[in-house]
Order: sequence, then structure tokens, then C-alpha cells
Amino acid sequence: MADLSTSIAGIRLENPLMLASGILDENGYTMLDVMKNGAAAVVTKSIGNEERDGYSSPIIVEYGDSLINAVGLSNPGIDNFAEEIRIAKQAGKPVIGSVFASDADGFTSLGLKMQEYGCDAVELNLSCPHVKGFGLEVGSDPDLVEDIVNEIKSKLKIPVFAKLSPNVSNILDIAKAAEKADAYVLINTVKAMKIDIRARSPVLTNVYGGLSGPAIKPVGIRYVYEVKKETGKEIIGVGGIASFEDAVEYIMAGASAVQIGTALYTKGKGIFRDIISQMNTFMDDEGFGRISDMVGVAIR
Amino acid sequence: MADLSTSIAGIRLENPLMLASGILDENGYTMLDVMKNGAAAVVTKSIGNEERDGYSSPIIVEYGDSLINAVGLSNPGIDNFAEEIRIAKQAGKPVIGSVFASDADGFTSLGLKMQEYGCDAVELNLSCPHVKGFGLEVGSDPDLVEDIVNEIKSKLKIPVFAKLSPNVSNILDIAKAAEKADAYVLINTVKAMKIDIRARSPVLTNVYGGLSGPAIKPVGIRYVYEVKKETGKEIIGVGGIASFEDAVEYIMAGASAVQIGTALYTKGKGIFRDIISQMNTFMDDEGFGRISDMVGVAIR
Amino acid sequence: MNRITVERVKDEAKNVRTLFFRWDQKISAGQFVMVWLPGLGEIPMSLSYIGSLKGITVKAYGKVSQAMIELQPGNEFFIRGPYGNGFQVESGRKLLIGGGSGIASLLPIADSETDAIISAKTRDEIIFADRFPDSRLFLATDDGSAGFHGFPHDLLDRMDLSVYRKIYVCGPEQMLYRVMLKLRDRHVNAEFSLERTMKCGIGICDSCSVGGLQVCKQGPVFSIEQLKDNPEFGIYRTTYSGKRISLNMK
Amino acid sequence: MNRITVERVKDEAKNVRTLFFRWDQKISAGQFVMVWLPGLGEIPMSLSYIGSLKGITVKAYGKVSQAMIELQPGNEFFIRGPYGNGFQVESGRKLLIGGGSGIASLLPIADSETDAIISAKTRDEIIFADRFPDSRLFLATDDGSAGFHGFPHDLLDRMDLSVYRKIYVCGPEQMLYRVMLKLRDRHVNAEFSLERTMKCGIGICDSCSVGGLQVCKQGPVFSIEQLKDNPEFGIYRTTYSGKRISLNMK
Ligand SMILES: Cc1cc2nc3c(=O)[nH]c(=O)nc-3n(C[C@H](O)[C@H](O)[C@H](O)COP(=O)(O)OP(=O)(O)OC[C@H]3O[C@@H](n4cnc5c(N)ncnc54)[C@H](O)[C@@H]3O)c2cc1C
Ligand SMILES: Cc1cc2nc3c(=O)[nH]c(=O)nc-3n(C[C@H](O)[C@H](O)[C@H](O)COP(=O)(O)OP(=O)(O)OC[C@H]3O[C@@H](n4cnc5c(N)ncnc54)[C@H](O)[C@@H]3O)c2cc1C
Ligand SMILES: Cc1cc2nc3c(=O)[nH]c(=O)nc-3n(C[C@H](O)[C@H](O)[C@H](O)COP(=O)(O)O)c2cc1C
Ligand SMILES: Cc1cc2nc3c(=O)[nH]c(=O)nc-3n(C[C@H](O)[C@H](O)[C@H](O)COP(=O)(O)O)c2cc1C
Ligand code: FES
Ligand code: FES
Repeated sequence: MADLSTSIAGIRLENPLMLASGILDENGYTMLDVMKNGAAAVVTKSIGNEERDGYSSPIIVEYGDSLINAVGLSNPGIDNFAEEIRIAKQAGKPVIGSVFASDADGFTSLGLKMQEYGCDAVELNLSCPHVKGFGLEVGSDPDLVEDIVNEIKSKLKIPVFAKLSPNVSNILDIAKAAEKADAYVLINTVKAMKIDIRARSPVLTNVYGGLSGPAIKPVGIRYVYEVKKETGKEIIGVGGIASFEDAVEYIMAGASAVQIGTALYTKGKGIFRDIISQMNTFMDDEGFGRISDMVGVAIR
Repeated sequence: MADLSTSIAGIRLENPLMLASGILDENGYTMLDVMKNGAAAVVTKSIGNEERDGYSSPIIVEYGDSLINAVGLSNPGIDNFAEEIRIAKQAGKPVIGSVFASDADGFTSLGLKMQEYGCDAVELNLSCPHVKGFGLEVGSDPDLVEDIVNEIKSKLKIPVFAKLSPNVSNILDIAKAAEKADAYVLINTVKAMKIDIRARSPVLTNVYGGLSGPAIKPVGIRYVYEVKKETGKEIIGVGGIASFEDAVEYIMAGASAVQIGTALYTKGKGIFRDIISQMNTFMDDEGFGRISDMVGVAIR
Repeated sequence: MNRITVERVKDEAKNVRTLFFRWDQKISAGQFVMVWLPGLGEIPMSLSYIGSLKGITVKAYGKVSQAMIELQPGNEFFIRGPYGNGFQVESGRKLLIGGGSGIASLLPIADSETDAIISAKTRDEIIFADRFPDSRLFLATDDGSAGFHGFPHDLLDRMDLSVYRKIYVCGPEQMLYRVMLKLRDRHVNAEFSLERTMKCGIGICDSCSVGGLQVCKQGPVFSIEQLKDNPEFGIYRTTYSGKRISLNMK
Repeated sequence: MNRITVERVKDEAKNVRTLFFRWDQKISAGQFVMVWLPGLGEIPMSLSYIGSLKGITVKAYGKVSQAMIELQPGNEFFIRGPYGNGFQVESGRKLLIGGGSGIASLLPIADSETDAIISAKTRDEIIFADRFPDSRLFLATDDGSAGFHGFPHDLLDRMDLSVYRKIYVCGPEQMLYRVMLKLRDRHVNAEFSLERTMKCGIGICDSCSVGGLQVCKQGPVFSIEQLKDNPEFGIYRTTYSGKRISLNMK
């Protein structure tokens, strides 16, 4: 039996699979259920300083096994979120608080609250592609990213993850700006949209959204590989993971752990246990004793 | 019967479907055959000033219906390409010469040769994502793009198309730099890669390649929509078109014509005729008399 | 997305209309679709008719549902789905309990052995009463304007439930919860169809969740076992923003 | 990509080795695969055995094929495919014409009614002669060291081809072209398996094209009708860069 445990920024995970931010992680009971189904940790939905309704429906388009979403960072606001963390923590596993804001102060106050609520780490959403003034608009400005990451790192005791966007000309510039973060999370969704030709109209209320799922896996693998090769830092890989092969591909590209989002739509919550058991068999067959033996082995 | 003809930069096309650059367009006889199969025009493989072998195999990875390629701009060099254009021109349809270089002079001398060979337009490849010193490295620098487009436009009589990359933070900056071009071509492939977990290795010899096919269609639609909405210029849409619905979706997003590449792998050359007849039926059913009635109708 | 053309409409009550249409798609009783009116929005709707002629019975609440009840034959709307699990329909004697427009999604399982409790605030809001013979129908209104004066769960106290192979319940969560409390100790076989805020309909956005279960995917139909110890059913829901609010029903 | 383990090897001649392996995949005679040796490269290879035990017969030319003939049982390689159309195999008397290692891809269609011409530069390079009874085998060598002294197309002059239901030809393009010229006017039913530079194997890169046809996708097997007026077959090919060069065979 291979040892599937791994660690990221010093946080021990019983296996490398985490729930990605924004998918089934707004309600504490749901996060609890996802961890009962095998996820080693969860990342919460991105939470801001104020309550936000997000966009009105349609907020999602199905594109084969992939999705295009424009939820619009809907969230109850950080002050209403303590209870959800408390419920989720009953699983006895790490809970990572994802946060979004437009500047260093905003991120820092959110991070401090997440820490106070008992989160094991904070993930900075520097990459949501469809909300003006947040996410990508923040995350594609290296100076702002540097400011945010340095400020929040100086105030928080728990580790800080920087979640970066694939919608930039040069990810290495942004990664460098975020180098004080304890780990990178790669990637967020790719900006995209859908038009219904019979309705003669964009489908999403916001017109633009973010593409996730299998369609973006080759893009995510490339970013993880490139950033790992050039920076050597710890990485959490995310984007289109729907099978144990996908998870292993991310790990071999350099990820120490991975997150799963869209595949919950096609495979349901059972995906965590399925991948765990198949990854175990794979590692035994291929002679990998532990996850760290696979991390980055494909890098040339 | 709807009228399927369209025009781009004053070039009349009997239908909106063209062959995309790099797919079955290195050999004149192949281009001829593609036009016999219904394509209204072809774009040649991107040709440079010198002969180049490109990367050694593997140069392609299949990813479902999508592909990841790193052909590496292999081409016989412009001086060896006259014969291919001559053969292709026997179809009596427009032939567009795609060219790549690293600066304005390089592009201009290629453009002049293509014009001399009888091409109906020149397409500037400012966007290949996997060759150092060319393509994206050129196409993500607005000053260089402006320089190239202005220079070549001042020297050529035939129309010039600027093919832009989706691998940039802000496509509008680049589009603006290229505004002297007669039309934009959107999009080239999205930088991506594939690791084979059993070989524990990247598959492509060049490691990084470009993702094309259905996986990138929502990304292409978004760029066409955004650039059309913001600039109003003529656009040729490309990226993941594999059905008449896809072609119409691009047209409603703002494209006046479209290109098809990767779908030749899944559907073969018959795809041109299939889409033409289905688009005809669709237009009749929906009451669209001509292509121009559909261009950009979904823009809000 | 599927484009649907309204074939025929039928007014069921004030502000309640059934839209009939053709859609070549197999649907199980209890499943739902997401209805999109371009420019207006998208909302979940159950099917009240699931044969070759399909139907949706809409009650106007807000923007989208209001626009839906104004649709005329020949008008178009868009749907995606069907989604959700649907009822486990069993043969034998059944009882349907439909509160408000909730009876609509129970209609497809009605057969000659089916009894129904149809409840509403007032007489004018009772719908589909004509679909059941008098001998099989129990009416209840909050104001007593028709049938039993009171709520369905109170009516249950007076009924012999042991004759039913299964009880199917659909309506506002308050009603479902109270019915569940009544049935919990009477060892009956029961399924409840829930309604919660639904944004995605496909089990990823968490807006419809109830105690870790996604109503859109693991539901909308749940067995009484899944609900009786559920920490949120009848107790909490989350708003469109995701804020937890108490249903104050205990 | 499929990972394949070499089960057994067989040396056929100097620099020619058959690799046997298991691969649970249906393959038609004449189809090919792309073989990848990580770090070295990827090349097209026909299958010489297509039953439950599969085989590839490799002749060493350059980097990748050389590495392939050095593989031992237990070693691994990777393949994608199968690709291409394969032969239209007909029952009845057949003639196979295999030049050099070309005979390998014809092997899977050999049966008890099949005659074969196997040609090579010299005696030592003749392979698979043992797969045909003497009575059904014609050998030809360029240097006369075995069998007929000359090329297969010259040998054809001396044969009565009317007895064959179909003729299947595989080998260097020079040989195919000359055989085609001989057969063209003799009204025989013939199929030719071509080899050209192949980068993608799936019909998109244009490196294997011959007069508008993609050898990897519309071929590698073509009927004599498809080739006899082909403007490039036997006349031009393109190099790895795409440069048109003359085959100078007319
Ligand atoms: C699985 C499922 C199946 C459904 N099937 C049906 C059906 O068959 N027929 C039908 O008429 N409805 C059905 N609904 C309810 C329907 O989706 C909502 O009524 C609808 O979303 C209201 O949208 P709107 O844009 O019209 O109203 P909004 O503009 O969103 O809301 C207007 C106001 O009405 C309130 N409101 C909205 N919905 C409800 C509700 N259900 N109960 C009480 N108050 C409400 C809101 O809080 C708001 O104050 C179903 C819901 C679910 C989850
Ligand atoms: C459809 C198809 C099926 C094939 N099936 C087989 C098969 O079953 N067995 C087999 O051994 N080969 C087969 N080949 C040929 C094989 O793919 C090439 O020999 C191989 O690509 C050579 O690669 P390499 O890396 O070893 O040589 P490279 O390093 O690419 O080439 C080394 C040198 O050999 C020359 N060369 C390469 N291939 C050939 C050739 N075919 N004829 C003459 N000179 C050549 C090159 O021009 C170069 O000078 C097939 C080819 C095709 C297109
Ligand atoms: C519906 C939806 C909502 C999302 N919301 C967030 C979010 O709030 N914050 C965030 O950082 N990422 C968000 N994402 C991005 C995911 O966390 C993830 O980076 C992306 O979907 C790629 O992974 P996947 O292909 O496994 O889904 C969201 C994705 C989806 C599909
Ligand atoms: C094998 C391959 C080679 C390509 N070569 C070129 C090229 O030489 N020049 C260029 O501008 N685009 C090239 N492209 C990009 C295509 O022209 C097109 O922009 C892209 O593939 C998206 O369209 P598709 O999804 O229809 O293939 C190539 C694409 C593929 C798949
Ligand atoms: S509506 Fe999104 S999870 Fe149910
Ligand atoms: S090998 Fe690429 S088209 Fe045939």
C-alpha cells in the first residue's frame, strides 16, 4: 500500500485531493459531507468583506464535461461565515479559507478573520476572471499582487496560498510578485463565453464567464509545470481533474496536492474515494512509495 | 435558399468557411483538394524567410476531440513556396498566405513575396505559442505589433489580416496596436501541454504546445465577441469549430467568416460541405437571408 | 439549451398557468428543468405532465415566473435538464400531499389507486382538484374556505395512513417539515420533494443544499430517512448570497 | 498513449527484428501505429501480426528504428493508433508484392491461396520467405543473389496476373510506382500501401500527402485508380520541412 499522504506549506493532508474553491463550499454542512466522502481538505468559496448576491441566473453553462460559470463572487460576507467554518471543521480536516478583495487591506482583514475562525490556511483569489474590480483585475497587476501578498504574510500566522490566473501574458511575473506566499494554486478558470444561437444571445447574465473542467486541463498542466520548473515552490494543481490519471499528471508536473471542482458535476462526490483507491493501485503498480516521489518527476 | 456568401476585407467568399493555417495547407495539392471539398478559401501554413524543419516528433497529442501541437513552424521557406500557391490557385478561390517573422522587415518581405505569388491576402501569425523568438513572443508586445502591421500595410496592395493570440492579459491592447490591419483573425492556440503518466514525461518533444479544437471554442467566442464589441472591425473567427452551430456561434459573436482546423481530424474534409448545407437549413428556418444578417447579432 | 415552443396554455387558478409543449425527452416524475427566458433569467420548474405532451405549471412569484405565465401559444422559452432524481414510484395505494402549486409535480404519479390531499391558503388557489375523483380527494385550506380548515399535517391526524404503500409530499418547506414530523413516528414510507434556491441545477454551486445534500442532484426527492435527522431541513436555508438564515419553525 | 511491453523478439535479418506484444485492440491488416520512445522520438510502424499476439517488424534506419530493434523482452514502448484504412481483403487467389521490409505489413492478409513476391537488395535482406511454401513464393534481388535477378516490376512481365483476384503491394515508393505503371494497363485489381513522412498520423499536418490525399488517413492503402493519375505519386514528395522535391523516377 502506497502512502498517499502529502503536505503543503507544512499542512499535512491524508491524501492529495482537496475541494476547489467555489464548488460545494458555501454551506458548512456541504463541506463536511465532501470531507466525509474522502476529500483531505476543503477550500471555501471565496468570501469578501461584504455580502454579495453575485449575478442573477443563468450563472452557469454546461459545455460537454466542462462548464462556463459567472457566479459573480456571491457570498454571505466574512462576518456571516464563522458558522460555516465551525461546521466544516467538525470533519477534523484542514479547512482553507478563500478570500477576495481589491487591495492589501481588504485581503488582510479577511485573512485575519479566517484565521480567527480556525482556518488552517488562507487562499487568495487573485484570479476570478469575471468580476470587475476583483480577481483577475487585481491578479494581473504584479505590483498590486506583491503588495497584497507581502502585507497579508506579515500579519497572518497561518500559511497563505496565492491562486493565480491563466488569463495573463506571463505567469512568471505574477508568480514572482507573489513569491512570499507559502504555495501557489494554479489555475483559476479561463475567461470564456457561450452564445445560444437559437436565442441569438449570450447565455450567462454576465455575458463573460470562466471555463473549467477537462477543457482546461492541458492549460493547467502547462502552468503547474512551468511555474514549478522556474520557481521550485510548492504548488497546488487545479483545473479539469476528473480521474486519477489527471491528478497524477498534475503531481508529475510539479503539484504537491490538487483540487477538484467541476468534476463533481460529472462524477459526484464519490470522485474523491474513486481517485484515492485508483491512485493507490497505480502507485503500487508503478513502484511509487509516496506522493513526494511523483512530484515533478516529469520535469525536463 | 439563404445566401451563404460573405466578404472579408473586400474579398468575396462563396461561403464563410476557410481552412485554418497549419492544417493540411503545406502542399498545394492538398489545399486544392480542401477547396474542392467546399472550403471557400484556404490559409497556407505559416511560412518564414528560411526553411525550418520544426520540432521532431512527437509534434502532436490527441486530447479527446481536441489537440495539443508543437509543430514548431516547420516550413520550406518562402522561396520554395511559390509552386504550392500556384497549384492551390487552380481552385479559382482565394488563397491567403500566412507568414511569420520576428520583425517588421521580415514580415514585409514575406508579405511581398506572397503578393507576388498571387495570394489574395496575407495573414500575420502574431500568435504561435510554442516557438521562441516568433509568434506569441512577437504578438504579445504591442509596440512591435504596431510596427509590423504599419510597415507591412504601407508596402502591400493586398489586404493584411492580423492573427492574434489568446495567451495575453489584454487582447484589446494588442488589437489596438494592430488596428491598421484589414481584419483580425481570432484565435490561435492556447499554450498547453500533456504529460504521459506511465512514461513520466511530457509527450511533445518541445514540452509546450498549443491547444486547439472544441476545448478552446468558448475562449475563441469570448475573444471574437469582446474584440468585435470594442473595435467594430472585421473578424475571422477560429478555434474549435466542428459543426454548423459552432460556426454560427462565431458569426453571431461578430465574425464575418470563420476558419476550421482541428475538426479535420475528427470529421475529415467532408466537414465543409456538411456545415454549408446545415447552415443553409438553419438560416432558412430562422429567417436569416444572408450571413451579414447574423454577424454580431448576439452582441449586447 | 433546448428551445421550446408553447403549444397550448391552461389557466389553473389566479396567477397559475400550465404551459403545454412537445419535447422529445424521457423524464421521470419529480424531475425538474431549468427554464431560461433570455434577458430575464433562469428558474427551476418541475414538470406536471411528462408524457409525449409535456407541461409545466407555473405560479407567478417574481420576474421570471410572472413572464412565464404571460406566455402564449407560439411563444418560446429555453430549457436545460431534466435534472434531479425523481420519485421512486411504487405500485399500490398511494397518498399525495400537495401544498400550493406543489401538487403540480406530483400529478405525473397519480393513478386510479391514488388519494390526494391538496392544500392552499384559500379556495381560489386550489389547483388540480378536478384531476381526482371526490372519493379520493381531501381538500384543506388555511382559511377554511374549502375542505378541511387547517394545514395538511393536522389533517393527517385524522387519517388512517396504514392503508398507503407510500406517501408523496411536495410543497413549501414549512409544510413538508411539519408533515415529516407527523409521519416520522408513524413508520410510513414517504418521499418529499424539496424546493430551495437553485442557481446551477447540477450539483456544484451549493445554493440548494440541505444538510450536505444537494436538492438539485441528490434530490429534489428525498426519503423520510434522509430528512428526519437532517440538520438543516425545516431549520435553516441559505439566501441567494449564501447567508444562513433560520426558518424559525421548530 | 498505450504503454506496451515487449513479450518476445525475433530477428528476421540483419537489422530487422520483430517485436511481439499483447495489446487488446482490434486492428485491420494494413493499419499502422505511431510508436513513441520517450526522449527519442515517434515514428509510424505497420503491424506484421494482428491477432491476439501483435507484432511490429522493424528495420533500423535511424535513431528511433535503431533503438527499437535493440528492445528486449520486458522493455517498454508507447503507441497511439491504430490509424489508417487498411486493406480491403478479398477472398480468392491473391498476390502480395513486398519490397524490403514492405512484406511485413502484407503478412496479415496471407492465407493458403496467397502467392508472394518478396524482393530485396540482396539475399540477406529477404525476410519472411519462410512464411510461404516454395510453390507460392517468388524471390527477387537487385543483385541476383537469390531468386530473380531484378526488380519486382520486371518479374511481373513474366507472370500471368489474370489468375489473381487482387494484388497487394507494399514497399519503397520507387517500387510501388513502377509496379503501378506495369499494372495500370493490365486491368487488374490492385491496392498499394504507401509510406511517406508522417508527423501527426491523423490527417492534419499535411506531411504525408500525395496529390491531395493524406496517406495517414485516407491511406496508407490506396487503390490503383486513386494512384494512376495522382500528380505526386512516384513524382514528388515533401521533406520534413515541407519542401517539395522531385523523386526523379519518370
Ligand atoms: C426543484 C424545483 C421545482 C420547482 N417547480 C416549480 C413549479 O413546477 N412551478 C412553480 O410555479 N414553481 C416551481 N418552483 C419554484 C420556482 O422556481 C420559483 O418560484 C421561481 O424561482 C421564482 O422565480 P422568479 O424569478 O419568478 O421570482 P423572483 O423574482 O426570484 O422572486 C420573487 C419573490 O418571490 C419569492 N419566491 C420566489 N420563489 C418562491 C417560492 N417557491 N415560494 C415562495 N416564495 C418565493 C422570492 O423570495 C421573492 O421575494 C420550483 C423550484 C424548485 C427548486
Ligand atoms: C505507414 C507507414 C508504415 C511503416 N511501417 C514500417 C514497418 O512496419 N517497419 C519499418 O521498419 N518501417 C516502417 N515504416 C518506416 C518507418 O516509419 C521509418 O523507417 C522510420 O520513420 C525511420 O525513423 P528513424 O527515426 O529510425 O530514422 P530517421 O532518423 O528519421 O532517418 C534516418 C535515415 O533513414 C532514412 N529513412 C528513414 N525512413 C526511411 C524509409 N522508410 N526508407 C528509406 N529511407 C528511410 C531517412 O531519410 C534518414 O536519412 C513505415 C512508415 C510508414 C509511413
Ligand atoms: C461554479 C464555479 C465557481 C467557482 N468559484 C470560485 C471562487 O469563488 N473562487 C476561486 O478561487 N475559484 C473559483 N472557481 C474556480 C475553481 O476553484 C477552479 O480553479 C477551476 O474551476 C478549475 O478547476 P476544475 O476544472 O476542477 O473546476 C469556481 C469554479 C466554478 C466552476
Ligand atoms: C497542427 C496545427 C498546426 C498549426 N499551425 C499554425 C500555423 O502554422 N500558423 C498559424 O497561424 N496557426 C497555426 N495553427 C493554429 C490554427 O490555425 C488555429 O488558429 C487553431 O488551431 C484553432 O482552430 P481549430 O480549433 O479549428 O484548430 C495550427 C494548429 C494546429 C492544430
Ligand atoms: S443548484 Fe447548485 S448545487 Fe444545487
Ligand atoms: S501524417 Fe500528418 S497529415 Fe498525414
